[in-house]
Amino acid sequence: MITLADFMIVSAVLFCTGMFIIVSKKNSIQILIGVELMLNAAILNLVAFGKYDRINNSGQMFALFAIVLAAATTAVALAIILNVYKQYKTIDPDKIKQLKD
Amino acid sequence: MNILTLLIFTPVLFGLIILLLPSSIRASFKYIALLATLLQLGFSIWMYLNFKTGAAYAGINHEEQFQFVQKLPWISLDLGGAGKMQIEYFVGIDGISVTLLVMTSLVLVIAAIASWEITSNLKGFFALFLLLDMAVVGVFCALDFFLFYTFYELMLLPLYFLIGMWGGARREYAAIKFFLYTLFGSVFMLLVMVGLYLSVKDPVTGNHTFNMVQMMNPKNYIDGSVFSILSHQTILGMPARTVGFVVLFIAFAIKVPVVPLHTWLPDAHVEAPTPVSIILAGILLKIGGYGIIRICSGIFPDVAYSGAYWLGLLGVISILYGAFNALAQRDLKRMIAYSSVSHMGFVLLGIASQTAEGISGAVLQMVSHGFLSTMLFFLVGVIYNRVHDRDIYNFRGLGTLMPKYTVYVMVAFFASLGLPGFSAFVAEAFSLAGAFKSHNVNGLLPYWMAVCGSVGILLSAAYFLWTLQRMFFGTVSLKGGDIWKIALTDINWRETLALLPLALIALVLGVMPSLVLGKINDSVLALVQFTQTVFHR
Amino acid sequence: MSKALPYQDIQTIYFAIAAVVLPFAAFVINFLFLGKSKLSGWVSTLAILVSSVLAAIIFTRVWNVQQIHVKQIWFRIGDSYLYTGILLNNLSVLMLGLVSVIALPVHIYSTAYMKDDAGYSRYFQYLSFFCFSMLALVVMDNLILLYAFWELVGFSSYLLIGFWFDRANAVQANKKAFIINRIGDIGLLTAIIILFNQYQTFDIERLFKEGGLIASSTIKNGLWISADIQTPVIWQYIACIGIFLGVAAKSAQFPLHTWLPDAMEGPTSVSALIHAATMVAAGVFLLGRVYPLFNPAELTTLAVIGCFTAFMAATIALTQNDLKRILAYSTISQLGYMVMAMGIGAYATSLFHLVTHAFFKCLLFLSAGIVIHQIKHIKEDNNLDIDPQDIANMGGLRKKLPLTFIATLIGGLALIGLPLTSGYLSKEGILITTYEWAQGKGDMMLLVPLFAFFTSCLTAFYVARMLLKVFFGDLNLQFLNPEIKIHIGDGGWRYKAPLVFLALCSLFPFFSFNPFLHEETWLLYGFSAYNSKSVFDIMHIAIPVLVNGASLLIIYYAYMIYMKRSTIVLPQSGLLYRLSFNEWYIDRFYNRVVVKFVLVLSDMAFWFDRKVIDGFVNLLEKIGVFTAGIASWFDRYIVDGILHLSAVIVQAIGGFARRFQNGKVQYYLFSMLLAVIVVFILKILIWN
Amino acid sequence: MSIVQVLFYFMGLITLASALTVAISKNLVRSIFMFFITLFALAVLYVLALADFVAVTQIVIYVGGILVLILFAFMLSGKEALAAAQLQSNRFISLSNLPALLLALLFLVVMINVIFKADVSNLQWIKEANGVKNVIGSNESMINNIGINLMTRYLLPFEAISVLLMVALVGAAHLSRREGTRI
Amino acid sequence: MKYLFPDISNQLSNALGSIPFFMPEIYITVLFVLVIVTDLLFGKTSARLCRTIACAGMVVVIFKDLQQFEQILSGGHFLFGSMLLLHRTAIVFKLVIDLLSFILLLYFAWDHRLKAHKKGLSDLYTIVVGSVLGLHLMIMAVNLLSIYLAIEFVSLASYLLVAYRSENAFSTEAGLKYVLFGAASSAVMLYGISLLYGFGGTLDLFSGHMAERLAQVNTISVSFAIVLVLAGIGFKLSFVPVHFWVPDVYEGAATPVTAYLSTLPKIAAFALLVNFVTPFVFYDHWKGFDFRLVLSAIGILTMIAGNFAAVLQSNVKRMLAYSGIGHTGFALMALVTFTPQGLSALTYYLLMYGLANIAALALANYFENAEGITDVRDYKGLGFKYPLASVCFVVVLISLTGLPVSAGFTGKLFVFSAVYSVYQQNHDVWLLALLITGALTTVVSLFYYIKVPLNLFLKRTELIVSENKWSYNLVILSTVIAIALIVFGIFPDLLIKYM
Repeated sequence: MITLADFMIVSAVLFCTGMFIIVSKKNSIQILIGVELMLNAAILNLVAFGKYDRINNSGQMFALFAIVLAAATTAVALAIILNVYKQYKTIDPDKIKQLKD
Repeated sequence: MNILTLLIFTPVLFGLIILLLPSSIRASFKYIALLATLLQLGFSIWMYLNFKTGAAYAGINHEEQFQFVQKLPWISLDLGGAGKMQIEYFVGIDGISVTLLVMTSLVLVIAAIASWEITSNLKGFFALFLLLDMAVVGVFCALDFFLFYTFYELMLLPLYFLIGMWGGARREYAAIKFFLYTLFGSVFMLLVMVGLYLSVKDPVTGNHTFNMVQMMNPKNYIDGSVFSILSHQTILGMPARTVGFVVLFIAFAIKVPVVPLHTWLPDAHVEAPTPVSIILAGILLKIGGYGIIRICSGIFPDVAYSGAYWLGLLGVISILYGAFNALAQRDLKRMIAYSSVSHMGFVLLGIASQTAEGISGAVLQMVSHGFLSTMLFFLVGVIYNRVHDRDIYNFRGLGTLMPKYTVYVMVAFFASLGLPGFSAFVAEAFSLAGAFKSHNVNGLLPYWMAVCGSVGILLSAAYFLWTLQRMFFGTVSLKGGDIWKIALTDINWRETLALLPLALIALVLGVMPSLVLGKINDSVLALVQFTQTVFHR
Repeated sequence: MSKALPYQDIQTIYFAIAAVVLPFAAFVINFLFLGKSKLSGWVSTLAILVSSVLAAIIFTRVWNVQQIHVKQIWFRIGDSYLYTGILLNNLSVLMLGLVSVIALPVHIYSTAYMKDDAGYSRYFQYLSFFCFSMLALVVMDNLILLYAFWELVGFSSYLLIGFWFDRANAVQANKKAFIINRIGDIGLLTAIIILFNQYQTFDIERLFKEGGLIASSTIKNGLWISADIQTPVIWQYIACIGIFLGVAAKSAQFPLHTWLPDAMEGPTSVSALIHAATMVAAGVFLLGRVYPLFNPAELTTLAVIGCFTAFMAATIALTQNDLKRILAYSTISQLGYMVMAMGIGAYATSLFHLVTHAFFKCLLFLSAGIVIHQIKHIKEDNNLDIDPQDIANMGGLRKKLPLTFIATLIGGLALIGLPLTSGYLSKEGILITTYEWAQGKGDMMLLVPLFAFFTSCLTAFYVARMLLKVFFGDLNLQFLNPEIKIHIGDGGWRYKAPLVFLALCSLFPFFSFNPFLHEETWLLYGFSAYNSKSVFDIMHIAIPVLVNGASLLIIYYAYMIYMKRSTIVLPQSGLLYRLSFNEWYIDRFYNRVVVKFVLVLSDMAFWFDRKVIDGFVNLLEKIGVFTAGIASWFDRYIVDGILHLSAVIVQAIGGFARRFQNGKVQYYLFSMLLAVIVVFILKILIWN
Repeated sequence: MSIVQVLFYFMGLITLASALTVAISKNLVRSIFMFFITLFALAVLYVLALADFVAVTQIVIYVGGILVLILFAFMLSGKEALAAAQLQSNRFISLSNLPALLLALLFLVVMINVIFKADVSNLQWIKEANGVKNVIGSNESMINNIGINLMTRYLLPFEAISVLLMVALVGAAHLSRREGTRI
Repeated sequence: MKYLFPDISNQLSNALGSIPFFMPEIYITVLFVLVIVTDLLFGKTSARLCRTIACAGMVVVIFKDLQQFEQILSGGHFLFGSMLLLHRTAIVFKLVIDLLSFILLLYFAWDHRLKAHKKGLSDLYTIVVGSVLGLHLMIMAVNLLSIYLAIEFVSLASYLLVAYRSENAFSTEAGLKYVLFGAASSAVMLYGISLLYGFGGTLDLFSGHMAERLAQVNTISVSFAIVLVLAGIGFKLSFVPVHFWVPDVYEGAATPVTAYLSTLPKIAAFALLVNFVTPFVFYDHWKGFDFRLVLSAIGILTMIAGNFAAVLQSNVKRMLAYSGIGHTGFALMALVTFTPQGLSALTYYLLMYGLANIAALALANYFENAEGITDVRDYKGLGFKYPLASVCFVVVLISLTGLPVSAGFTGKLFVFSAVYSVYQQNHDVWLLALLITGALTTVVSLFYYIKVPLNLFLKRTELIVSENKWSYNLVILSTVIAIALIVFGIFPDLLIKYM
């Protein structure tokens, strides 16, 4: 039997990996991938708990919606990244810093 | 139409007219403004003449004893569990306000006359001037704390712009300093005001109320509320009522100004144009004193009683400190500004004594200083307009060049330094007498405070006489040479028109202080009695 | 009027009011209508003439007859009422008469003396205003109004000293006079407030009459007890000190006497009226008014100070070369006598000396005025660069100004106190009483009569010196520049008549028909209540003889020095000489120490204001900006703050902070996440 | 240890390993492909959590949609981006990454703590769910269930997300199209 | 599957029954479709038409909102199986949102720079109208799913709006930062939600199980989940410490978009936060995560950080961005009262903040249009050149500062009195700290607000020779708002009694 804690630990590690990626990588697309990892960690949690919610099916439904939303967000984000690339010829967020204090 | 309402809102009406008139007839704006202030003066004199005196009209903590009252519901909100919020348009006057109102109206007329010197952007100036006019008059009439606060804050902005746009070289600095200082005081006043409002219930309607008169009655406080007298609540470990008093006092002390909260004043005065200096010194400082009398000691008499020593101490420090500073100045306007600090110290000392003599003296001092500082600043304005210089060292022997002007200067100076025959003498003498008496009557102030206060009178002689000697006497010698000599013409009829009434009033009040005292006596006695009996022992 | 009075008394009161108000009316008329007119002098003179007639009538009605006191409510403050009223008793009618009678000749004299001055009208405005204040001062029935006019007297004196306001010295002098007077005023005001606090009234009669409030209050166990108030006794002392300060300032007692010599910058006629005869006497008058307040110890102090002042001023007068300054110091000296007399309880004698002194000192000043005026003529006629008041330039004027000479001589002799003059009567009275008073009070106290006696000798010397230098010998000016033209004379009747009048008043018959016994002076009987009863003994003969003998010797001695110039030469460089010539350095001390101190103090206050208080505000502002900086720093470098805690990764932070510069989104993310987790951890830690 | 458990641990390991490779990899293309593996492994984990439909959706949308989109974007952003990606520092534990690593570790520690503190296996609602048999059986398909729920209980989100996708479509199209041209 | 059947009809009738209560949102959806169709049909020239339709539609929506008041006389309604909660406050919030979005829809085209955007504005209107639906959902959401969905909805629209001017580097940069930050925080939030779901076993906040079950779980664990969720909500609210994106994004976005960002999502997020905390705060046995403490602390920090940081700014938009952060902190003060009075003060305050902020940005926009300046130091002496606009600016800033007589002041007063009355009952020192900080930061806020009138009027004009590119519309808009602010300042009960 797979315990819930197992799922959660996997998801926690995944979440932290994603977090590491978003703060350390120097490429907007990689950051996006990091975000996706974090989202997937959350989805894994939802799915794991969803097992005990047969009637409402909340966990799995939420997971579905989350996946769709992630897709939409990614699409928009990529469109923006491409625009940034057009303007700055780079997608390194560190180099895109005209707006600052 | 209620006369007070008329008094308050007449200027705004004229202000709107000025705003709507085309700028092409800007030359007439000053006449419109003057007309507005004259009209106001007429109203206030009518009120003064029709003001009834006697113990039945003492005011202070009896709502029915106020006169010319108008009370309209303004903001009334049902707040569910927290009861109803009751804010009223509630104006009315008692003895203390009526004299200050007449003084204010007259000073405003003088300020309007002094506005002749303004040449740029007349529409804006007079619109702001009249807005300020409304606010200051409103402050003296309001009996609803919310209304009071609204008028109180409403003064800030016009003044900011009046100083900032028409002021001298360092006007921005002065304007901001003034603004921040006073805002600092008033923002915290807002907190106390809200606290009071939530602590007090109108006995008739059972709602929370901003009515200041109700706030003076200990029975109206809800049990267990923050400012309730019986429940001894604390805020951050300090007694709540003390905190409330201190906060309010700081707000008003900034206006008065009391050392060490005074540093905005010299800057603001020096940089402000003459009419604004006049309003600042003549009226605004009195709002501080009025607030301390009506609100600080009216609503927190117990704290005013226990803290009287510190109030008196601050008063004495202000007197001496202001005088010493005035002695060190070489800018005429700055010197007068510091002299205001010194003179207003007497007000604080008188109030702190909590004796009839002291408080009457304080009110009289406010009225008297209102006229005298107006006169002084007007006089500085005269010379500044002619040569755009105010440095005492740059003039000598003006007495020969401008004899009539010198006469007025001497009248103003000697009146200010407390020469008998002028109003300041009676006021200062009785502030001191009150301060001295307080030890025996209520044991609040030690004797030495009165003695130290009288040293302030001595010092005021020193700086005024020094200035007279340095600037007006001796052989003519001016920094600007012959150009100045030509520019420094004696005062014209318009200036005389402004100065003569002031000089006469200073004299008349000195000979017949009953003109003021007759109106305030009942209120002052009621206040003294109220503060001594209602809240303690 | 408060209560029904007999018709005649009401009339008297109206007369008194008229006597006081007339000069004021003259002032107003002059001020408003007679700005440039020469008529103004006569308006003022007329006013004072009527005043003096009225004063004389009042005097006859009140003197030793009755006391009239009326009062009316002035205003109410709180629940206490303030009254204004008139109190006519022996003291006030005496002063009323004295002031108006002295003022009249001065007015007449002034119309001539000031006729060429541009400020003629202004002068008479001031003069009338002064007369008004002074007359009002003496008749007022309560302390607060007394104080008011007390200060107005000072104010008019200020105006008159600075009459020539374009002269720097005059302006300096009037400022000094006013400020020193202000010191006294403050003392007086404090004293009045203390009395008000103690007795709840300002009414002089209620306070000081026999069996009045003062008399019925006691000092016990360090408490000053009156009907309903008890205060520590120190406040009684302070009240006395306050009153003494007032007296000292007005009557030029040590240490507040320095303004009087400087006040001579005003016109000489002004000096005659104000700074010799009337205003300076106001202090003594005040002492007379509040006399019951003082207890014996305080009176003794008063006597000592008076004696010291008299002595000091006399020594200074010895070496002065300015004619008016000599007279000024002599005035101080005589005022010292009066105060001393008050102190020793010779109330009546003191007032008697006040009156006699008023006449002869006024006479002396008016004469001096003529002398100076004439010297000035010489100066202007010949374009000389000299000080017209310097007695070194004078001499031999006896023949040119005969009337003036005689007047001065009478005045001088009265000042010395030689028999047949009024001065003899009053001065001997003081000296005798002083001696009697000192007996039985220990040896120390004998110093007082001794010094008084010595002062008298000094007086003889400097008066003789002055007279000799001015009127005897030859005109020094002519001696130095032989070719100068001299056309001088006593002047018209407006000069002469006042001199004659005053000279007559300075002789004995005006006061007593017995030229040698002061006890028989009518004036003394007016104040019998206060006067110490003295037994007529040998000393009453011995002291006058001794004093006058000494005086005559000294006059001879002076004659030898200044006329013969042969026998004795006085040292001109000794310590004593310098002390005297520099007026005991008191003024310099004030300038160097007191004034400097105040100025430094005020500069310090201003410095404090700018640097500390404003600095504090600026500091707050800086703190504000700094806090703002922190906030934005917190925004930017939040990591630093927290990561610095762990020393292990200090190195990393440098590179890290460099990487995560402004405007980097990852930096923001990092900050956010870190903040979230740190806040969480902190919360957990606090929680448990 | 059942076969399911072994599979779970194995797939969990693969998921985490591939995710870490994504994090470590200096090569962008490689990291994208490792991400691909992660997603697949996750899908298996979903299946193990008895969420078959979610797993399918994961593969269809993530792998088929998002990943392809990312690849396209990556291609479109050209060689410079590729070159820049290559230039990243070679070491995983470089000083510059240290704070990020510490942050992640900090989070991990806290989260592990949270998970164990919560004692998820003994949560009350899970016990209740076990009690009323509100647990998905290992042989049940949830597809029907999801379908019904989507049209009843989750009708609102379902409809709302359509508007959302429309907005995203309009916006993304607007951003990506060239100036002056229409779709 | 079978066990679901009995419930289906129930569920369906619930959904159908909810529709009457869902009319405004349906109208918005219809409006959205209309705008999108117009956009497609008329192509590039459609912007004007789209705008007209959108504005007209918003009026209808507002009308529909008003109608809802009658529907909830008997109390709140759960819609769509507890996905949404329609209650009085929600309607008020929706009205505020719709009113402000109406103003914004008018405003977008008045920015010269946005108008010059080559790809046209019609897509913008589509996105905005769509986002209003998201905002409505956000206001009413009481289910973790609907909360997440609504937040994502609004975020997505916001990303698009920020990055809308794709040819502008600033705009895209801001978009990038916003989207990365937003995606990350939504991931964090989702993780928090997943934990909440895991610990509580339900997505429905108001079901009664949620708080009860969470109360039994270890508080540290629950707190962690709540903190993560709050971080996500805070991203929309822009409170400390999730405010980092605000200044950059506000500065980079087109000014009307800044106006949008600084008001609508923020106001809606407040409604969301209220809904989120309500079940926990009012659950009697709730222990552990102290919402009042945490939100108070956040409020204090936010006020301080926002206001103090704003002092250093000279770019008007950046300054307003920081000040917006400060205002969030202040509004949080009203929220932590958790009383109806506090709630009405909150709505009033937010409406006044929204109006004033839109007007302030519109005026900043006006000067940007007219003189091409964004730095407050360049405003020198313009007060005499553009008197009406400058006076309006002053009035608006007075209101933002909270001085009488302005609506900002009454708003502040209501907030203070709400907090005070709670303080009076429980003597919570945090509330006192909030009050003091609120007062103190008001003074601080003057430091930067005053810069505008200072430069406009007090600094002497350096003769700027440039033609006047008048944009009357903006002045009219801000004048109307300024007058409204003054009127509501004098007669606040015209409005507050409905709040």
